[in-house]
Amino acid sequence: MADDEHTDDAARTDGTGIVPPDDETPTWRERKERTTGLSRLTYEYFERSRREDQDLREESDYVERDVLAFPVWPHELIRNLALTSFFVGMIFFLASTLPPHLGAPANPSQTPSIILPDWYLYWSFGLLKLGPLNPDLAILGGEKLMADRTYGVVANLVVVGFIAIVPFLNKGSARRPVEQPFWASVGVMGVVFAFTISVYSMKTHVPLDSHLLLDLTFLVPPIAGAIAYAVLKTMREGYMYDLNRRYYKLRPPK
Amino acid sequence: MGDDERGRDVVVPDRLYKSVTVFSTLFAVVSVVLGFVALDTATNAGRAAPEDVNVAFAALGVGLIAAGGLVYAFSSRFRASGMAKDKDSGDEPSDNG
Amino acid sequence: MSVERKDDHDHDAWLEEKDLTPIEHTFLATLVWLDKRLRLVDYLELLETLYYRVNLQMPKSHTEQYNLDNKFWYWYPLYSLGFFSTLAYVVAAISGALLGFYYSPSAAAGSVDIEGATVAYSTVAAIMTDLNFGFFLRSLHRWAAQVMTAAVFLHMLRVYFTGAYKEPREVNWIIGIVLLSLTMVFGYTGYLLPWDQLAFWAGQIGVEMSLSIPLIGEWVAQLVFGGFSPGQPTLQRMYILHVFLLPFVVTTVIAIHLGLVWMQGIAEPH
Amino acid sequence: MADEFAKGLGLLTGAGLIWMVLAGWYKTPSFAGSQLTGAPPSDLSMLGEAALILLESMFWLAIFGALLFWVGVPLGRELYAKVNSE
Repeated sequence: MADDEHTDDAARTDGTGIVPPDDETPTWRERKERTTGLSRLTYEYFERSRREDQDLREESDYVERDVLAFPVWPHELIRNLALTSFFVGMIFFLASTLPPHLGAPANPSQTPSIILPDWYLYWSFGLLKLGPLNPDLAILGGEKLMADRTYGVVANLVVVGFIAIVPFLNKGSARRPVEQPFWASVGVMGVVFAFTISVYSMKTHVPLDSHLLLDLTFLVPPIAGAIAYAVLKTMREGYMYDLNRRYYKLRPPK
Repeated sequence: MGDDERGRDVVVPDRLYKSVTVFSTLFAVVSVVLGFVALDTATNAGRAAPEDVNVAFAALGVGLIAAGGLVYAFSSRFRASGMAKDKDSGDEPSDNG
Repeated sequence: MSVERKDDHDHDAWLEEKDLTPIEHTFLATLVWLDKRLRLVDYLELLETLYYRVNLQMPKSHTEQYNLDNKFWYWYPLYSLGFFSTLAYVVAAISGALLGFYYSPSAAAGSVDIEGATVAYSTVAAIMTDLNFGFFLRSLHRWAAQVMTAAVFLHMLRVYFTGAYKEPREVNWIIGIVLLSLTMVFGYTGYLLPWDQLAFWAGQIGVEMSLSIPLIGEWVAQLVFGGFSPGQPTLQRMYILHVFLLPFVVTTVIAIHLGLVWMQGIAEPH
Repeated sequence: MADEFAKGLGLLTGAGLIWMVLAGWYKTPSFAGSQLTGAPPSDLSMLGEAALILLESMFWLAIFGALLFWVGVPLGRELYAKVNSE
């Protein structure tokens, strides 16, 4: 440790005798890490793990692949196991606190006041009720091109089809919503539309005029999308930019 | 080790420290849970009228809970070498720095 | 682990030489006695070793590598939604298999003393009232299904908003849409099985939906619902779809979906 | 930014979950009628009354907790920075 060139100057008091730390000198942080209680144990664990890791790597035939992504094993899976075991606990909690309902037995002759599928099909059910939007064609003498029901099925296909082609429309390296305000606002529009169309599917239970409800169903999503776009643009220009500057330096957007 | 105002601190070997942690925690958990079970049984889950409470059983429950806590607290005085009790007293030199 | 005996610390000698109060001495001696007999610590040390083994091979995380905001971990739950829907699927599969022991998909008149109750309805009622833990079991199956559907939807939103569907992951996005649709079909077929009012009229909606498909509508209604009005054939078909066809199909598609994720890696989280 | 979002989300979902369970117990008289918003039964024990209070407070905690972290805290930071820079 001791450096001969400096030991003889030990008595200097003007401050010039201070030796700048070289690579061998432990920093204060390291010293602290190595000397006290739990942090010392941590340090020892890290050392041990580093050593064992090195041994394992040396004896392993695992070839690192050049994939620009986050490894599923062990990172993602261990993290996910920790989080999702909590979530599975939540399923048990919900199952024990809010057990499901069993209604009256099926009776074809008695139409119930509520005819609804489960909640996750509301959006599809709402699209089936879009009859009023089915255009009357002048060429066919005011007749509708297809039955209202068929129109609803087509609407479902259009929505699912649009979602399916999104990866072919939106390319590039942008990942965060702030990097792609347009597509993020399209997403917000879609989410809000899923909600409004679900509400529209329950139109007989909503205390609103059905024409007004239909208008709102199609007006609210673009408004929400526009707000999201404005917010994301502002964030991009503003403080998020500072936060991400390092990131942009590393991976400039195409 | 020594008696200061923060309580006694006994340094034990690492292996013994593990035993202390494992067994005292196990004992504490089991006896506290059993204590609550006993207390629940004695008081019919807190719904029994005061005169219906099985006093002996209730006392056993409280005693078990107290014992669990006591063992847990007592075990906290044992430390492995190198584990400082608090950050301020971590000034002692060590040979691996 | 090795069969060799680990070199044990001589605890008794240590206890003798150490300056301890009688209580401490008794306490430690008791624990040493217990430890020598139960060897619990050994098992925990196995876990400890396992932990370091696993930890050790962890490459630098994305946040470390790019020195991103260390608050990133708040977003992990959103990244675990995909795995979570798989786990909810497993929970639903297990509870569903147990329910399958007691359920019978028949629209014949049932034994329960309720007007119009079918066998299917009676078996569900029996599961809920007679079977030990049956009420919880049905609740668990139902909630696992609901939560899985919700998790799948949210997983899709996470993938959308973080741009994780972009090349080279387009195929997985489309497989994901297929899985989402199959999940909803799973939910729908399960919704019909208790054969209560809700189930019957949801079946009615389904029949009307398939009838409205141009050209092949009637054929689809016959194939999927076994007629133009819900009845025994509908229930039978929903049951077969729910417990036989869909489990195989969905499990296979999930395996492909996960396999692709495994090969391509998680789209770099930010 | 992200941590505020997560704290707000945690409050929203945590308090919302407790609210949902309690509202399912006390404010859902039947499946057919209003769910989670129905009238609570009038003959409640003291435990039930306490649960109703908890239910209400969880509802508002979910809303104002999320608002506080998503709007209040960022706004406060902005204002603070603005005041400091002047």
